[in-house]
Amino acid sequence: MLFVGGVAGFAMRLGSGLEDRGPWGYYAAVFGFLFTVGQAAPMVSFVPRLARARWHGPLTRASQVVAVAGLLNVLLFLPLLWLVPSNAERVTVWFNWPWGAPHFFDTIFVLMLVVNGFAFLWVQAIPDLAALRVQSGGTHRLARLLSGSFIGTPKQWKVQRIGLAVLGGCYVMNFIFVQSLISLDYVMTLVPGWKSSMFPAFYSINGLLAATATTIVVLALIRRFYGLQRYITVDQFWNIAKIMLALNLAWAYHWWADFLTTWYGRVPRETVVTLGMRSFGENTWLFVIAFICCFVLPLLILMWNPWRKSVAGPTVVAVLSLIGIFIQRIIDYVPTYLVTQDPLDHELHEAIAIPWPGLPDVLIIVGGLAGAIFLITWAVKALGPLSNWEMQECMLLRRNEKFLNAEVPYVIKPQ
Amino acid sequence: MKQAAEGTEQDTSKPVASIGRRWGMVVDLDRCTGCQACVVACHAENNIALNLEDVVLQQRAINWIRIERYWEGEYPNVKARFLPMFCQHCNNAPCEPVCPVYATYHNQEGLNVQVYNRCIGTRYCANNCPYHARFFNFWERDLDDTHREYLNPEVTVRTKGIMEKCTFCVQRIRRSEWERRQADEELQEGDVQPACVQACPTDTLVFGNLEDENSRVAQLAENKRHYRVMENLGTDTNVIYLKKVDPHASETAPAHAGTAADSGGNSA
Amino acid sequence: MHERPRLTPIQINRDLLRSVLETPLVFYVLLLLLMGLVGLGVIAATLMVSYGLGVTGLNHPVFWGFFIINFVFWVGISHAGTMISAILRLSAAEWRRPVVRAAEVMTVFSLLTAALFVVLHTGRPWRTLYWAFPYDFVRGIWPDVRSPLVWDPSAIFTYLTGSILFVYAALIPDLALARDQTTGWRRAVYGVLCLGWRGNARQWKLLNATGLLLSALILPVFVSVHSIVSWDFGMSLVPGWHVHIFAPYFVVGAVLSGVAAVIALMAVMRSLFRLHDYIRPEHFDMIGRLLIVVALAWAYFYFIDVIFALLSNEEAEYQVMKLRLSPPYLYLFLLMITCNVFLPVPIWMFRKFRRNIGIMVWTAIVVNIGMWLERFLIIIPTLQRRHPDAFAWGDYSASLVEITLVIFSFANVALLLLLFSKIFPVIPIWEEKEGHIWKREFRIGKLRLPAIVRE
Amino acid sequence: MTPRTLRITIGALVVVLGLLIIGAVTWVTQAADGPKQPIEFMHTVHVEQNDIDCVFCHRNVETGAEATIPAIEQCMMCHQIVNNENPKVTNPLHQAEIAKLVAHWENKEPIDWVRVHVMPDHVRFVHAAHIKAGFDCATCHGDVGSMERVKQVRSLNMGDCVACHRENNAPTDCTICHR
Repeated sequence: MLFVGGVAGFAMRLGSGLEDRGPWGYYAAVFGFLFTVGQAAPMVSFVPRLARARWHGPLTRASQVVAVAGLLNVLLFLPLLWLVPSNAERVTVWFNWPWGAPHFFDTIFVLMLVVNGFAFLWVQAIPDLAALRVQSGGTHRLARLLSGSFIGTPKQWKVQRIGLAVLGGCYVMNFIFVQSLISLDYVMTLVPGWKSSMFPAFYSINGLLAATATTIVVLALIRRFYGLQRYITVDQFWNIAKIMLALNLAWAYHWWADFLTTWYGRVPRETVVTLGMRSFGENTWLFVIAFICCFVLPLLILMWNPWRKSVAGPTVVAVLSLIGIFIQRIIDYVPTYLVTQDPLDHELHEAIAIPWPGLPDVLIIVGGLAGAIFLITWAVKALGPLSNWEMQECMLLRRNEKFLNAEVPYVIKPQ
Repeated sequence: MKQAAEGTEQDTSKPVASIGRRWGMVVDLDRCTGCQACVVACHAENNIALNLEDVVLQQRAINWIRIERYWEGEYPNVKARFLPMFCQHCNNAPCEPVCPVYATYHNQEGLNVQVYNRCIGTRYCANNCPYHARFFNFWERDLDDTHREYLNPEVTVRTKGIMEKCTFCVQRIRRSEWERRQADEELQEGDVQPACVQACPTDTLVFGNLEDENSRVAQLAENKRHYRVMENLGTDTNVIYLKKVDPHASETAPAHAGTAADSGGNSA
Repeated sequence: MHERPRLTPIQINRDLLRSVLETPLVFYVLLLLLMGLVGLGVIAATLMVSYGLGVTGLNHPVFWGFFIINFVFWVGISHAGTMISAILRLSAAEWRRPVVRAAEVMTVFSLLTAALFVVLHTGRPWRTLYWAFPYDFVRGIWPDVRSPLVWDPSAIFTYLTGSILFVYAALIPDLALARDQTTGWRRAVYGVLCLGWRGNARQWKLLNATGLLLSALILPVFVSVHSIVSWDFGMSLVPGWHVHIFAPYFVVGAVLSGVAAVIALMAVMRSLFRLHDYIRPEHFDMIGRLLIVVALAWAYFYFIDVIFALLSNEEAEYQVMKLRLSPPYLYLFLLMITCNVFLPVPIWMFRKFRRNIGIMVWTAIVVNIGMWLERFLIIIPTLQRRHPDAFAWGDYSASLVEITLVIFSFANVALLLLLFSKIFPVIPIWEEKEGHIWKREFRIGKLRLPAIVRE
Repeated sequence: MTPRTLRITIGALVVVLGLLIIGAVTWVTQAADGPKQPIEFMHTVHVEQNDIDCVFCHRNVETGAEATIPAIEQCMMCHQIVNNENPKVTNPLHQAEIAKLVAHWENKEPIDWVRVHVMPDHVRFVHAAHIKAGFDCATCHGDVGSMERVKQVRSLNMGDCVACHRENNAPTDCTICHR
């Protein structure tokens, strides 16, 4: 329902025309947010796997399933492309390629990322789907279709593992590439002078933070609504909370590095944008909320091991971080779209305040988010909330043994 | 120098650095002929080391004031443009906050001061000066007795390993100050003349108190031709240039020496 | 770790204390060689201090040269220690065990060398005291905390203190062991140094807590040190230096060069002290994997830096980057990017190469050459840019004095490491034993798989 | 602590203390008297006994930066009369020293006075400004009149200057002294 409302809002926005970029800011912010959130989460399943951390079993599905929201992203992204002003007479990443840049290429890359995400999810789910196929006696059509002829021979397992590794690696690089590319496109074509080389990196950090946060939230929800307390234990939350804290700190670090360079440099061109628009000045309150949500509160909460080692602590931090990132997106996109001056003038001379969202904007925000949640819920239902085979593998590789007087867990590390 | 500044602020009985004094210079490019008299005068006044051939070849020459020369137009219609360049005594100086030991700071009279005995020679200020107005003493000066006789006793002879730059002839400012004070008078307009200003035959350089509305320099600074070099960096200089009046400007090139103001990157 | 051979504790003691208790001929040869090089460096420094910085190749636009490059380089190398010991300890990576101490000690020595270069590069090194140490109560003039050059010593000294504590805390049980294995005055010295270690449960608990606490506390310092070094450049207004991305970029670069240096160090230790049972190909394998990620991250930041300079629509920054990308710097640039990414990363991708120690050492050296060049390219062409308001612009070529001092820095660190290995065991003996105890094998189906304790 | 380490520690302490004592002694003996001048000029005679004002000889002190050492001509203004043959000069020491002065005058040789108050090159001290502010010469130079041989009584290092400037609300901008 809300999603439909969102569509309506989009229609209203469309009605007001594509010529005027200004009002589209909130729409772009929603896209940016969903993009960071939805597209980044699958990375969470890849990184612990790479580091051979054996606690990630229950986590993978929760994080990868978010990738389906990418579908929505593509839909959201397409109209945005026409809003990007022409980069004629300006040097950009595209070196003035004659056709389609940046619109065409950005679409391609975003699509590629989405396809990659779906493939990642699919390859990961194959063993489970096969199990589903077997259990339902071959009647489950979707499972039959997607699992192919997987029966669990060593060779099939090997192929599946290699597939996961390759797709995961591709996904991480792909994500950072696309994320940086889009931010580059934005900073260079939309706002003259919105220039900080920290931008792409900051976007990527935002993405990683959002990814972890989303995963935690999805995990907590699954745990709550599917009654999986026995499978999703505090162990997962504890471990991922450490990563979360590290990313919160990295977020603050990147912001600080950017801020300090600008503030110390005292070049009017930069201070107007970074200090006047993004951190202080007109939009201070927004920034302060984002800062508190993404750094101050998470640090204060996750500093303490008892809170870190709980379900509630990391979940609260995750929700806070998501809110912070959303606000960050608004700060990043809304004023960008309101720039009216000549794009060939490379400097921005005064800060732009962020206006309150109108009705269409609210509808778009709510609809966009609702659409994403809807897609994710659907995918969870279709694929199952947990990755069965990984759960089993993790259990197999973990064993308690007596060591002197204590019983300690051992982790087995296969070659 | 924080304490130092505060000390002067508390000073109510007889302030030498009266509030409301900001030294500045106006350079009228329309008058500059590029004769380099200011350069010579500066060298003589401020005990600047001789830039002998080997030093110049090492690219270590020291010129507190230099005449930048730009060529304009194609042969045979070539025009030379001149721009005297020296320490701009920025109010928002990039060189000041980067010095770790407060060897360079801004004093209450708007001067960007270099304290030789405090300087340890990290050369950070020189890197950070967009005007390249700061110079480093790579060698110890080799002064024989005859040479010592030429030195201005009012000015420190810089040792190796420290930075130096234009001081707006602060020794002259101080001398005028205490000479006036001997007679219980305030400093007057025209009392202080840096060596370059004194030597300039065409009256290109005008020195004075920018805060005093009636001073010549303050009035010239309001001239509609005025601009500051690299204004976009936000350095807020105390040196103001007046653009050259060129009746043929529109016929040849749109820009002249003054373009240096527009961007940090225009090569001439 | 899978390939760890079964060794008795006595054998471990004997192997790992060998470098301390025996003095082979090669030790003296190395000692003499390195001392000779260090002596040359001292002569060069004396020359420089007595004649002034004129003896270097520095000149009017290029005020910073080899010394600052070397400073950044050594601070970068120093990041290996914390990366290896603190981060891997916190993430409980098993393969860290044999390299922890060597990396940490390298951190200390390279930081000392880096700090030395900061002092050397000043015009009046004998007056630099009031740079880092505020003592001037009489005149009321203090260091200017606004200057990044004041943040530098604070960060470096904090990091140095932390690293020394780190090394020392982890040394205590080994010193006690050395006390028990030696006689005479050496026994007395080790006895004093080991602070009365008896190895009871409480002492072990305290040691573990210290290790964890220090690891956690040193991490922010670790990040801040190279960030602050980067801010030496980032805070300036110089186009090409005033780059927002510099802080994380420098940190990643530091980790890359540091960890690569650890590879070389490991190989040297392995062959010099015959530690084949302790430093095994699998360690190189793991470091190689880590380096792939780090090198790619570095490449990412570098790409952003270049792209932004080229496309930022800003004339000055464009010029700097153009200068960097045109001959002669183009060749250095290509060499650098090859050394840092294009050559090593594909090599590290293959397990076979990762386990080949010779190849790993060469890639490590190549990476460090690349990282040195990276600093060169950041500093020199940027300063050399033709400035619109200055006649002075031109090139920079290092003088013999500078080159000598660069060689000196390498010899200095090597010499200090050699002396350290003579006095203290280079591989933490207790950590090695701990790894032995924690290891166990399990049978799953037909396979026997190694396992490790996780708390 | 083993006896061996104890011995080493005591030895080290003795060496350090000895160095400190030697340093202190040299410092004190140095400070005791000023440098020996080519002519034993006695401020005691000129200032205390004959009550000559400082400015009478150091003529520039009220108008210039330097107080200036008087030229021989100025000495000879008086000492042409009060020369070594003057019957009123009875002290043989005084006679000998005045004879040196006269010899310099006749040979047209300047006297190589040894400078007592040496400021480094990077410091500019302006006497006139301080006199104008009402300070006595003795504030910095001490009671020269009672000195057989002039010596420096105040440290006159930067801390000393700055402290005095602060006390008297004088400017403490660096450029006041350093140019």
